[in-house]
Amino acid sequence: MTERLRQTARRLLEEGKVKVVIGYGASRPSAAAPPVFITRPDDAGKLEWNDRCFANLAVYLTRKEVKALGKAAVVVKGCDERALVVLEKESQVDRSALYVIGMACDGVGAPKCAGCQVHLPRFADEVIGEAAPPVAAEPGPNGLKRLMARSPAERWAFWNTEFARCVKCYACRQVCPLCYCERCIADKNRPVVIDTSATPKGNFAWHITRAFHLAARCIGCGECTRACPAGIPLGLLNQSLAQATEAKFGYRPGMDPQAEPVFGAWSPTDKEDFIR
Amino acid sequence: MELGYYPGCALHGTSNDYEDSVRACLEALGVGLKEVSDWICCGATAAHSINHKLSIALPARNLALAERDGFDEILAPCPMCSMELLKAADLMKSDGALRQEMGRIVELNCEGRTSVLNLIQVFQKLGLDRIKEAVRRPLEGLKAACYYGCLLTRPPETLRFDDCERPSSMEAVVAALGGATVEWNYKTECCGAGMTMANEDIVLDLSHKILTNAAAHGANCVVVACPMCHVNLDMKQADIERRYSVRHGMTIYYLSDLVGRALGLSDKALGIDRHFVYGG
Amino acid sequence: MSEAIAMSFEPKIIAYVCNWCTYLGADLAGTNRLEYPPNVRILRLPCTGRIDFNLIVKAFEMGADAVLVSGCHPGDCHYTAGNYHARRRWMLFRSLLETLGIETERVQFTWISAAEGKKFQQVIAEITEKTRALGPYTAYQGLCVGQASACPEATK
Amino acid sequence: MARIGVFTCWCGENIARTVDVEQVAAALGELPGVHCSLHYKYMCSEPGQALIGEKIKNEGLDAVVVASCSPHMHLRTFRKTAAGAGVNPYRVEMANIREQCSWVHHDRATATAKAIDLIRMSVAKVRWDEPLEPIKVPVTRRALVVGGGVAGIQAALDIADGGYEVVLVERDPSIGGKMAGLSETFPTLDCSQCILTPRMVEVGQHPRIKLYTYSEVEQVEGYLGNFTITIRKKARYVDIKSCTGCGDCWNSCPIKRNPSEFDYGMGMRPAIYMPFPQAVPARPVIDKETCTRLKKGKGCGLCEKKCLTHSIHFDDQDQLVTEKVGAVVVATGFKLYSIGQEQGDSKTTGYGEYGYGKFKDVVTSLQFERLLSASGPTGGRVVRPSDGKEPKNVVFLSCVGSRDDAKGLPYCSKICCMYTAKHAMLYKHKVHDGQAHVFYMDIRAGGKNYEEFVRRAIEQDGARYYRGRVSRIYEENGKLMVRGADTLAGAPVTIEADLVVLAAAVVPAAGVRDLARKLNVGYDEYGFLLESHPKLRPVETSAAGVFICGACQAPKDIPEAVAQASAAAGKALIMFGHEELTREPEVARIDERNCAACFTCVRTCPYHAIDRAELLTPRGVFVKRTARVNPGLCMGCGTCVSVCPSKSADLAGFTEQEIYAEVEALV
Repeated sequence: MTERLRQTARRLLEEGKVKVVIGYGASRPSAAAPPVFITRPDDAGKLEWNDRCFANLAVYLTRKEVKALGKAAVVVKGCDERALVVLEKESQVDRSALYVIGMACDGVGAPKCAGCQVHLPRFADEVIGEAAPPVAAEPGPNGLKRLMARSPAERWAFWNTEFARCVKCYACRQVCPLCYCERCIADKNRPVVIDTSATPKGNFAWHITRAFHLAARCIGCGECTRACPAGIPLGLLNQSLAQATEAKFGYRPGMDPQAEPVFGAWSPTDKEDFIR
Repeated sequence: MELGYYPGCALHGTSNDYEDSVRACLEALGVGLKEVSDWICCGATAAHSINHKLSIALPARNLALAERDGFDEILAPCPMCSMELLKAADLMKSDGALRQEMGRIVELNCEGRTSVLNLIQVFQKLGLDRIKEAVRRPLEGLKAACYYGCLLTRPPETLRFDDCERPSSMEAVVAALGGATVEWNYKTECCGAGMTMANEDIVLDLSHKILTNAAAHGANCVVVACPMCHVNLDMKQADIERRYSVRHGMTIYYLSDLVGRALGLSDKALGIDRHFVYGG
Repeated sequence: MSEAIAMSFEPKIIAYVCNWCTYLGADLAGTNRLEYPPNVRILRLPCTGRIDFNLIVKAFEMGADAVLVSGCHPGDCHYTAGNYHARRRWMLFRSLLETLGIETERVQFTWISAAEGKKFQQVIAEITEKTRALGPYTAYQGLCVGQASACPEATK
Repeated sequence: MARIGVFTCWCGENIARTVDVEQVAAALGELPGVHCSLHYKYMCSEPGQALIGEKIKNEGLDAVVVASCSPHMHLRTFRKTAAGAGVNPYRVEMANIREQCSWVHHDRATATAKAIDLIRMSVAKVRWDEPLEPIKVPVTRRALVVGGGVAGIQAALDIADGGYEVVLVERDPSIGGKMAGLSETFPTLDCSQCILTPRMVEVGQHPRIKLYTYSEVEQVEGYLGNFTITIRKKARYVDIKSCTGCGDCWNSCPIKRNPSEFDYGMGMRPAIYMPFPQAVPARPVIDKETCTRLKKGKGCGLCEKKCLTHSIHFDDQDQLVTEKVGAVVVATGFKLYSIGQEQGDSKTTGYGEYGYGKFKDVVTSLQFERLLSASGPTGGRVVRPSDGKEPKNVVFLSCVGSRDDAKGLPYCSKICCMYTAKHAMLYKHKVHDGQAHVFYMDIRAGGKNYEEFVRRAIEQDGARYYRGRVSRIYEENGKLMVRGADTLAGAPVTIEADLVVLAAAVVPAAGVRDLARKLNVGYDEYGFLLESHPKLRPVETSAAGVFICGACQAPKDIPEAVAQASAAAGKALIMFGHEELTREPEVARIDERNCAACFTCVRTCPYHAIDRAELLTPRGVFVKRTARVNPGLCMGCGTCVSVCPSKSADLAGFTEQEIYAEVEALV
């Protein structure tokens, strides 16, 4: 599959269809594959495809520096592609000005592939590799179920210890394809909505805001959990919101390009039992 | 086929001719009737005009008895009985608290699962084409005015049977028997009902109008499916003729009479000979 | 929460209310002289649509023991759909609070119309007693000991 | 640093009785930025306001907090006072220490402490309040009137006579509405054509009224003072400029037997027809459903051959035209409740038992009007539609569909009692030996000379009134047997009628819900348009610049419809009296440099006030995409602010900074 990926990249660049191909580069056996930005046809050889290609390359499509390079082609796995669907719905990516190279993915290992729902990209311009046999989406250690089984006080204590390790490096924000604001609310100072210091108060405020800004948007690609240097299971917050979104609105982000996003729309028939 | 049967006071009393007619014609159609064991009065107007709870408890007990006997369908030929039973059945299904209370009063548990059919519905259940095949003596020359009276189709939300303003289910049965029916205007007008004893003048006036309108539209007989209508139109016909010095001579048949005759049964078996107006 | 402390503890409650319905409902409670506990501080906003989830978090940061969010009944919104948008937001925000173990009994959402002065009085009385029973929200306030304020120039 | 003045009011003793105003004023005086803090018995009184003005000037204040009653009471007053003394009105806040403090808490200490807290919140907010200037919105001094009935005509004439251009859009081929079809009108019995036709002609000839007949409003964009209306001119197939209305075409048309809409089916009309003799414009229209040439595309064309001025064009198409207007007056009128079984979208079950549609001699009140009308299909002779004979007994049924919660509509249609009495009277004038019978529940004759009119119908013209309802109508040897009750006599009654007239309920005209959605105007469950306040603003709506009048708002008679029409015209003329319109400046705005262009706000805004736009350099070079608020449309709800992740959106008057300052003040 790597060879075909390289040929496609060289062809696209030679024909001038795209100005840059965003893919994965070589990496040490245990390290994650780094992103590479190929602009010359004969550099296509640098592209790699293996089970260390964790990153969700969609995140680079909204960066000014990448946009400056011109029309791009991007290598996506099934899960990454769901981010493209959300980005298109939020007018961040013009699908017609993007060449999507879909890779038939047979999993890059837990925890990312634990609840994997999309093995084969569905809206790619070109798919490399056959439909891999559906990876048995073994439920994996369902942290969320265990967390929610505990009492609220225990959960509070759990997040207190977890957030205590947060140093406000904002890696979780930088790696998320759906966090594309020019100036994040965390950087505002009139007023300071989120206390900037890495104190318990500031950390809680930040992680509540980050999770809720991804409510009904997060596609569960797991990059935030993977990128957090302090190893905080941030994905649990997004997972619980994803479950709530599906339970209450029957909506799964990034699955259906036509479906109307949850926020921004309203319906008189939304069911709830806590407002008196 | 076996059907639960709730005769009601009329069919065991003043209108036993109706019972004979119903039993005979259904037997001929292969339908056995098995009375609900230990059935009691359905309450009728006497109950619901004085005590709401009583007017539910009485039919509720009958429904409970029917459930106990294992009938999921019972025939109640008298429209007043079927209306009371249907009303009680609806309440038992919809109002849990009321169901418990009735259970305590009648000392029997009643879920209101039994469905109650009137005579026409039984014929519809058997299928008019099946009845048509069974006809041996088609009713040529019969021009019937089908009279539904007030309760057969009302109240519409409880009965849910035919169109309460312009019903046509009896006409269909008569047509299946080869008889003709007339289009007339007093199908659902009141005949005076329970006033037979209390205030005869009203009955005479209203029934007279009915008979006159039927005759005016060319009917040579009136068909009913209610013991009380039959009493007012048939038994009181002589008094009407005396009061208004007019000659009606209108034969009043029960719908089961016509079905029985068409199947070849004798007037005696159907109890027609016991009608007041009987031309033979 | 020993009985003595519970009795002397005066909960501090912040109420974010919409200007067209609940604020007028509160005024109506006033004109009808319907007395209710003084623990609530009402903050007027044009519509429940404008009530941001950060405001609820900020209220706890500022030491509130409970937060009330109230506005027009669905269908009555002066701006046609503000409360519908808000309802969707709260449906998801509440599940996030649960996941985090934040005491959701301290966040109450209601619809109060301009004609429901009585209901406003009942809601305030209820939330005050319930919060008094819950006691001060030391858990969240513990996070915020000695932190800088959001508006540097607003020196106390 | 802000120079804030805090003015605490006693409100007589409403506040002072439970709140220690001296202590409050003293406490507030120590707050940083508060330069003067005093209390006074009646802040809203003349001397109270003068005191504020004087303190502003002497102390050089630039922000004011008045601690008194609810802002709904006097915020506007104190903002005007402050503005008069040079302080920007939007740097004035009120602390509600009466309705939400002194009136509801009786313990003096806690009430005083709470009052101080509330005022500290307002001070914290006012410190960050931005000075705002009212938004100036240009006004297109033209009005659109939708609906050409008597209300639409009156509104159009008033506005045009006021000196401004009017675009009048009427769906039917001619203006005149329901009134044009009436015979004579109560209570004066003057003939409706005689009093309406001159006004119709006036509209047709008015230099400042642009008349679009056989046209409908297709789309509405824009906002108060700046609406862009797209009008669909339905294909008329006749060029009304060159046509002279000579009638050769409709006299020669072979397709004669089409039920005339204007006569509600009582008379017939050809495929090319003029609705009624006094139509304005007095020009025909071709009905494409019945004209063989238009249906088949070839053949016939007799009218085209006959037309000397070659005004007939079979290839005519619908046209879309746009008009720029500043105000909209909706006068779409009413139609009758459909008595048969089908009820369209309403959940009522109709009145099958009256046999309407089954018996030819059971007609609606508007159909009876056509029988009475001199220009009607029968030339004013009252005849039975079945056999054309003169009816000797006519039965009128009131409240068919009205005041009936079970099968019809719960409301009273207001005009039926009056026109039923008129029908009985006019019937007697035309058929001297005839007898009118009226079944009624209550007579509602509350207008000027109305009661006297009904008494006349009963006493002089011998109409027999039965207080009761009719249960059933059936046909018996050519007669209509009307079975009803006479509750006053306590007996049932049956009348052998030759003709039955049903006074059907009044419901809004068809399609009014779609029009209301286009104009962002509310409507109730029956489709009547929602006025913004039933008593104080009966002709205004929640959509600024859109006014309503006539039966589209609720059932009403001609005098009220005309009065409301003039009121609506008045409101439009008020708007046109200004060069520019000012709007409350508390609207949203977006920091276009910071906006990530996710456009969630665009989807959220209930007023479609936020558009997708592009940020350009002064020389027009594209920088980035952004969302942009149209201050004219934004109503200031602020929902966009809370759905904006990066908080690029903010709401003037309730900015993030101001609100967080208030929350902070509560520590």
